[in-house]
Amino acid sequence: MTVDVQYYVLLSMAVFCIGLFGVLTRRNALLFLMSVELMLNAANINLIAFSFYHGNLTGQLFALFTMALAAAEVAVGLGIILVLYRNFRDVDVTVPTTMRW
Amino acid sequence: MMIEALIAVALLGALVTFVAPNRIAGKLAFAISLVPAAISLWLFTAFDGSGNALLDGELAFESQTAWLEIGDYSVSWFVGLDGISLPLVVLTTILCTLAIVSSWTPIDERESQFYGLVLFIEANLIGVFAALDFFVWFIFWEAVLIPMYLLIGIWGGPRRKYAAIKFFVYTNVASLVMFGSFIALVFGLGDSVTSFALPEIATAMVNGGPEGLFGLGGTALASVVFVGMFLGFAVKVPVVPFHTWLPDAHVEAPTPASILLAGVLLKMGTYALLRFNFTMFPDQVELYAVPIAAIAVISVIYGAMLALAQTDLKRIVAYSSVSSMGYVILGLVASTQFGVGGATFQMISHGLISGLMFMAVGVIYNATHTRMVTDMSGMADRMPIAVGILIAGAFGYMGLPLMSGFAAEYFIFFGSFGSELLAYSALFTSVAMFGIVIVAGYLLFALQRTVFGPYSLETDYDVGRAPVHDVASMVVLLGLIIALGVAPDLIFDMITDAIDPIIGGER
Amino acid sequence: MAGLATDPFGFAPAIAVFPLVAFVVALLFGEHLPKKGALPGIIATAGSLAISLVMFVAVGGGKTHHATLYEWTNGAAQSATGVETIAFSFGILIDPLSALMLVIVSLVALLVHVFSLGYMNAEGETGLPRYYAELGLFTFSMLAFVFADNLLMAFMFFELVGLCSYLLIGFWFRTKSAPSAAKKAFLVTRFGDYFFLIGVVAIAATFGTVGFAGEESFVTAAETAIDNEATLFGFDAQTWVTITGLLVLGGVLGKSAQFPFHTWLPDAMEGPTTVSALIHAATMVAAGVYLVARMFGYYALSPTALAIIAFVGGFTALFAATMGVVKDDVKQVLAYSTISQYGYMMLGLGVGGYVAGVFHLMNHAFFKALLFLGAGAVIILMHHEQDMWEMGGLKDKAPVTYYTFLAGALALAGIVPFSGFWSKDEVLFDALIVGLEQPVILAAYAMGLIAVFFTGVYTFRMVFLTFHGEPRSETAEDPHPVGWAVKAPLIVLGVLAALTGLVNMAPVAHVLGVDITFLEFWLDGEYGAVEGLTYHEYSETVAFGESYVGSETVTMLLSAGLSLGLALAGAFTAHTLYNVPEPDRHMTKLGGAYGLLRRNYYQDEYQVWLAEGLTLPLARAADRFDQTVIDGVVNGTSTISLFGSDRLKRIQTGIVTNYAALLVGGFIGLLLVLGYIGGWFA
Amino acid sequence: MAVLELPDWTALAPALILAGTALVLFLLDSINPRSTNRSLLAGTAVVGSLASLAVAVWYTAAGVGATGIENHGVIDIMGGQFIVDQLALYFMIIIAVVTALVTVASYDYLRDHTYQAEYYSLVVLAATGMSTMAASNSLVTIFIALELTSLPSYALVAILKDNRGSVEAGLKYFLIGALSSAIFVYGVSLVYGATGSLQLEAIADGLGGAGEMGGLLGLGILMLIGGIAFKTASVPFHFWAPEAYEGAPAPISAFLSSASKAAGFVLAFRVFATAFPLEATTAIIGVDWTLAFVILAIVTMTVGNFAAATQENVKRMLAYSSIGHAGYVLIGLAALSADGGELVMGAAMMHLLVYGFMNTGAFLFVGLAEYWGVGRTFEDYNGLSEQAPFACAAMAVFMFSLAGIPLFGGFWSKYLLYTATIDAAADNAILLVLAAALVVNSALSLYYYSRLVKALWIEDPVTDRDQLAKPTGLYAAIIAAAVITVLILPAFGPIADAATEAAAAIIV
Repeated sequence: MTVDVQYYVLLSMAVFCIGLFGVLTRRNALLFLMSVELMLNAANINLIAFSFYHGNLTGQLFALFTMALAAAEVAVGLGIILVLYRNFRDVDVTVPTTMRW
Repeated sequence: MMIEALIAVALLGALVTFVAPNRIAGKLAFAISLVPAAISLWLFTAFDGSGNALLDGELAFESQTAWLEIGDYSVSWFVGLDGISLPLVVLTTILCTLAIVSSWTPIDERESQFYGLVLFIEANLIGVFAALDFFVWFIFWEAVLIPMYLLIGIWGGPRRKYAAIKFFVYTNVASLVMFGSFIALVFGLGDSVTSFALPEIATAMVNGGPEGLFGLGGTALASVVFVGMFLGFAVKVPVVPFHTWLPDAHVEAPTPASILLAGVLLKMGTYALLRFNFTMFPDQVELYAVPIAAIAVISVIYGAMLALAQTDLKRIVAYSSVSSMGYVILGLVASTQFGVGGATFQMISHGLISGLMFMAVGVIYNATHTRMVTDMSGMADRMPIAVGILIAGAFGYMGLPLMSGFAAEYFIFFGSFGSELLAYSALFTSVAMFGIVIVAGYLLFALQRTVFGPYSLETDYDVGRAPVHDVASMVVLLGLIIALGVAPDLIFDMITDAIDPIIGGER
Repeated sequence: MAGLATDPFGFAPAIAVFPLVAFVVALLFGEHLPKKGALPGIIATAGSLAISLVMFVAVGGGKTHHATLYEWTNGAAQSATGVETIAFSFGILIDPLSALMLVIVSLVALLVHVFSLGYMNAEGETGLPRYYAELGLFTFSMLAFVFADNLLMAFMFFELVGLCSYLLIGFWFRTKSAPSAAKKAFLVTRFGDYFFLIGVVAIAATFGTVGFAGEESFVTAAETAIDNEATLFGFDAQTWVTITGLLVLGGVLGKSAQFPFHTWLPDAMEGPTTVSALIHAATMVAAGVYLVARMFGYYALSPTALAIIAFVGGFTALFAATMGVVKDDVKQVLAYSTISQYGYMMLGLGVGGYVAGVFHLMNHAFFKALLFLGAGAVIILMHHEQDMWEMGGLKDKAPVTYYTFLAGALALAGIVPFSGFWSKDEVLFDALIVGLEQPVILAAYAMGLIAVFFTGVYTFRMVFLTFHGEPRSETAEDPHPVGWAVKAPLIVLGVLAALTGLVNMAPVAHVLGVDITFLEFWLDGEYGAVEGLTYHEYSETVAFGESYVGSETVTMLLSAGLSLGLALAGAFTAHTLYNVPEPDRHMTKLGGAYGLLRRNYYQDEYQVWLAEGLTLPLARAADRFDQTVIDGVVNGTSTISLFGSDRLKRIQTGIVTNYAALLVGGFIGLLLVLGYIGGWFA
Repeated sequence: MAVLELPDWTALAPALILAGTALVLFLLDSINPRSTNRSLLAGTAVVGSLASLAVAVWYTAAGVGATGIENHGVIDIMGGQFIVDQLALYFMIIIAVVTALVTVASYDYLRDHTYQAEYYSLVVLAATGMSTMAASNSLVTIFIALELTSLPSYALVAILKDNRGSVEAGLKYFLIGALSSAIFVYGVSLVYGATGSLQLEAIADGLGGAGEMGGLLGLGILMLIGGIAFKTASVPFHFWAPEAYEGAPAPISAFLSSASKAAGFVLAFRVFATAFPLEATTAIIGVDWTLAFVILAIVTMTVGNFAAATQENVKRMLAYSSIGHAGYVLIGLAALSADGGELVMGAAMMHLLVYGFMNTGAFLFVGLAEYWGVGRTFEDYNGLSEQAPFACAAMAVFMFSLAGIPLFGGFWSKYLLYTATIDAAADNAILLVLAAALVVNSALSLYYYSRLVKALWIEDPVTDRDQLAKPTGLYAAIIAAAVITVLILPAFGPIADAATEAAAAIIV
């Protein structure tokens, strides 16, 4: 038995919004990163679902790329968070405000 | 190719001077500037054009080469001279040379940069008057602002920064408005034009005009564009109420910059008005004649009144320029041979006379380090010759017969008094003519306070005779002023020949 | 040059060119020349005089000259009378009138140059080259103005003489008063010239020509226009001619110092007395009147204009004469008398008395020049003291000065047989006969008549205070001697002042019935004239009716007797009041009037107020408005945009989560807009 | 030699060369991480970028990607995942040029920096990503190229590890970047859902079948716009830009603000011109997507210019001005109309090219100032012209050119954008607002650009400095940029043609 595609879409949207909510509310850099991961995964859900829906593998393939690049992104992100901590003694993203206006 | 030569010499000269050592820069620039002056005088004698450059007249020294394609329109390097632009080119080259000479005394820092910029401005000014393609013209038109901005800003007086940036932004904004309107016009003309060559556009305008754009009908568009361009140029001229940048710029600018500013830059505005608004929009001129004449008259009287209230010699001359430019507008809107011709003549004449005035004021300033009427008196006692020339210049400004100023003003008055196009022409003219009384008022007042009476000076400098080179350059100008006053036909024939097609059409 | 034999007029331009050359020479080399440039001036003016006399003779011989020298410019005219093209040129018109005037001007100029040797050089003035250069320039301009053949040329040189007057009044520029007087003189006359220029432009734009004489003259054009009942600039031709005529008259009133533009002339006495003699008595001030005579044909077309001219003339004559009565400075007295005398000429011309006007112009030129030079001599005697109350008793110490001055005084007062009497009497006679028809003119005549009395008073008051009685100061005790350069011109002018009246003794002619009114014949083209510029043609045009008390002769003798009587009465009054050992000012007798007259009827006050009390504050207000409102708007625009910028950049708070929020917010906003339009939420 | 014989994949040579250079630099890095042989490292990078430039120019000249008999036609690679046409080559040129200028300048800028090699390799790697982006023809490759550009960029911005500004900038850039890429990917997924494919032409074909998913597709497209807006620093995805440009090392700011922006725009042009043809898309999503760009353009140029007007920090002013220019370039999409529009898109491309010189030059001058250590604010720049007239003259040229004053390259492209807008406005009156905004903003920009010129040339120095050094690399880069900025004015014809053709290549 199959599930209609729009349920997947609704699910992914929910996940996306959760991630977005996290991005907007979390001050901790790591949580920020995780939320972004959520949003990316929401996209992945879509891709897989639509891949089935359209009956071609492009979506799944793209999903793989997304994961890979997400990992790379996290790697760079962690590096930056590291130097952030080194310079500001904190991983709160709202702390560094030396540049504004 | 002669025009290219003119511009090239000035440009290269600018580069050379820019890198030359400071101490020789002045003399070097002078030597270089003699070349364009000589060439332009030769052009003057060799002039073989006839008719108006925009309305298929015979161009002199024409040259055209394709440049680039913008969509359906082609832009080309297109220059040439007619009876209107040639005298202005000559005026430019002569005034630039004299301006360089008159800066030998006052300019004592970063000379090479200064003289480089003066030559650079000369190149662009020549370009403005010689260009016959809109983009070529516009590029030179805008490029003039940069050196002038720096001249005022670097070598100017105490409030130079404010004055410079005000001048720069104000005039640039005006250019933007004008540019916008003109582009709209060109698109409005639709398929009837295929290039930005001004003659082509002018011809298209005169027979037919635009088809319309943005849902505006042809006439409506033309009217809107006319207003837009008039406003754009009005700032440059300047006419009241867009004049407030002028006194600031003049007062702060160093003498040579003032000479060029009043002598040539203001003429850019009136020249553009003549070339664009009054050549391309015969119907709109007719439509807006009365308001424009009103603006002109207001400029004349109001400008003169402002001059009357000043105590700074440069401010006086600056405001009187506003007044004189008002005459030009009046002559243009009259759309008669003597009116438009007189207006053009006034451009030249005022260029010479205001140049002379600023030179004389500059000489006095160099000696006294003040321009305040209240700070000095009896200067005639110390620098008789310079003062004598100053007085001569002042009377030239007042329109003394046998000097160019009178010829110009008389032509304008005569041309506008009986204008059939302008309603109430006699009334407008009579009111505007009252300017000749006010001008006498403030100039004589200034003379009485500064050059006559017992000698006294607030600033502690010992005033001696004016330097020979300054006197010499002033004498040259005075000579030209008198020559044109005695024999206006030296240029007036050529001018009227060029403006006849403009007024010839349906009036 | 065989030119002189065949056509003397070939040399006409030289009349003006000589002084121009003198101007250049004096300006450039004056410092190095003996007499500091006086000699070029004298030679040049002598030359001009010579050629002028040749012209005079030639005209007497029936020839006239009208030629265009040089075309200034030409072009399309928008004339209301349908003339297609117009040419502005410099031309020479030598007819009886201009020939006469040329002689007068060049003669007086020569004499003044000579006199200057004594008055300026001998007194060790500095800046003499400037002085003589300006004198030369003036003579050039004046002579060119005189033989101008068109209105524009006339205007040009009219302005130039104004410039010279400005420069010469301000000759002693190191003082405070002289420059101010010069400024005033130029401004007031400029104000008149403003109307003049409008007139010139209007006439040119109306008739498409500015010529004085011939078929292409604007006079002829005006006549035709009136005959065709054309409509010009929305008026019928008659009115328009009047309007333009009055506009030109503005310049005339300014130059000839007629009410209300008379205020500059007394101040102009700040200049050297020689200048006052040449410019502010004999020639430049005459330019206005001369212009009216020159284009008399035009005014003749408009009775209204004529009546106004006559009335202004008559009024000014009286008005100025009364002020002359109370002045202490000898030059001031002469200045007001000059104003008053030109009033007479205006009166004469206004009533159509073309001959009378010109006659008085000529006589006045001589006797007023004489009086001024005489005053100059007195000033030398008195070591540059000008207050008559410091003088007295100079009669015996300087006989030449005294008797010549006396001749001038008699002429001025109009005592028979001196020149002034004949011309003034003729003016009054013409005014009277027209006045009997026209009440306005009659009023003008009355004023002119009363003025005769005051003329007598101030003239002889001057004579008595200066020369008679006891010396009232030690300088008057032993005056500074004067040289031949001073005396010679005085004598020449003295003779002329005594005799020139004899050229037109109308009453005598009438009584004896002999043709001795030579000037009238001269101006009437008996000897030679340009078509249309003759007395009788003018008289035909003038629309005034005339009538007489009894017969013409009776009227003539009556008016002559009347004026002579009044003059004598005035002289006698002066005699009783001032020809006493210890004269006093008699302020009390005059009472309030005294103050009023001393203050010149507050004319200067209100004019100064117009300039400084009204115009200047207005200008200041305009300036304030300009600085605050207009410039305020300009600066305000930039201020506002910068303020906006300062606010706008605050959205960049620096806190990254805010960025995320704003980013998402913006995105959602965009989504809503597009989604709404695209109907995605349906 | 003729391009004909070469296999298709070589068409990607400009990108591949950059990739190779990056690898070489990695190699050098691994051999000696502490190497401070600046000439070697910088040299390699410069040579690589110049080689890439040379090849790209040669291809363009040889007619690779150009249609027509004598040319080689558009070249598809990997079944249309990549495509090399004039558009791709045009932007490869821009990117290579900027990379070259930046690497040359970095030679001096990084003189006492510890990890030279990693810096250069990262720069070249990012350049590779951009170059690839120019040729990417499928959302997959586009996304990869995007990340390939972004990740090194994050690192580069934060590369001054002990500089709080640099780190803060890196953080903000990264966070916003991550968020944007997430949105972008989600958009991709939606588009995929609606059309069933990721290859651009295929998407265009698939549009027909997306009937009932119009809303989803619209949202997807909007999200793609978001991703692009981030790369091009357009409002509201611009918030990272001011800080990133201000905090990053000046050459990196130059690199990001010029090359990265250009890459973002080529993306936008290709995706929207190829995958979402106007009528077809409008038919599905019920709204003309150019409207989105109209709004973005107006808001972006306004925010950028107004915020720039009152900046005190020169670098930050340039950052905002760069946002403003993004707004100008967006006109290239905003004024696109169903019937053609290569003129307006071409104008946008010309502007990007000129911008590549004048803006890079401007930031490099700031780099020079940082190298001198004179300070960052306008006041600190006062009177620099007395010590370094030529550099300051160059800076004046950049400023006036950015302001669009004639006599410099910036004039043509800007006024072409304007004329194109007016031209298009004839059919679509809302564009008049856009044109008006352009004029108003240009007027305002005059103020702050001339303000910097004022500081350099007119103001007197507040502190008296001693003689300033003349670092060869920086000077060379700046002067070169200035000279070209001037020369572009007379030589604008070919550029205009190239850009217009490139635009015509993708506008169907």
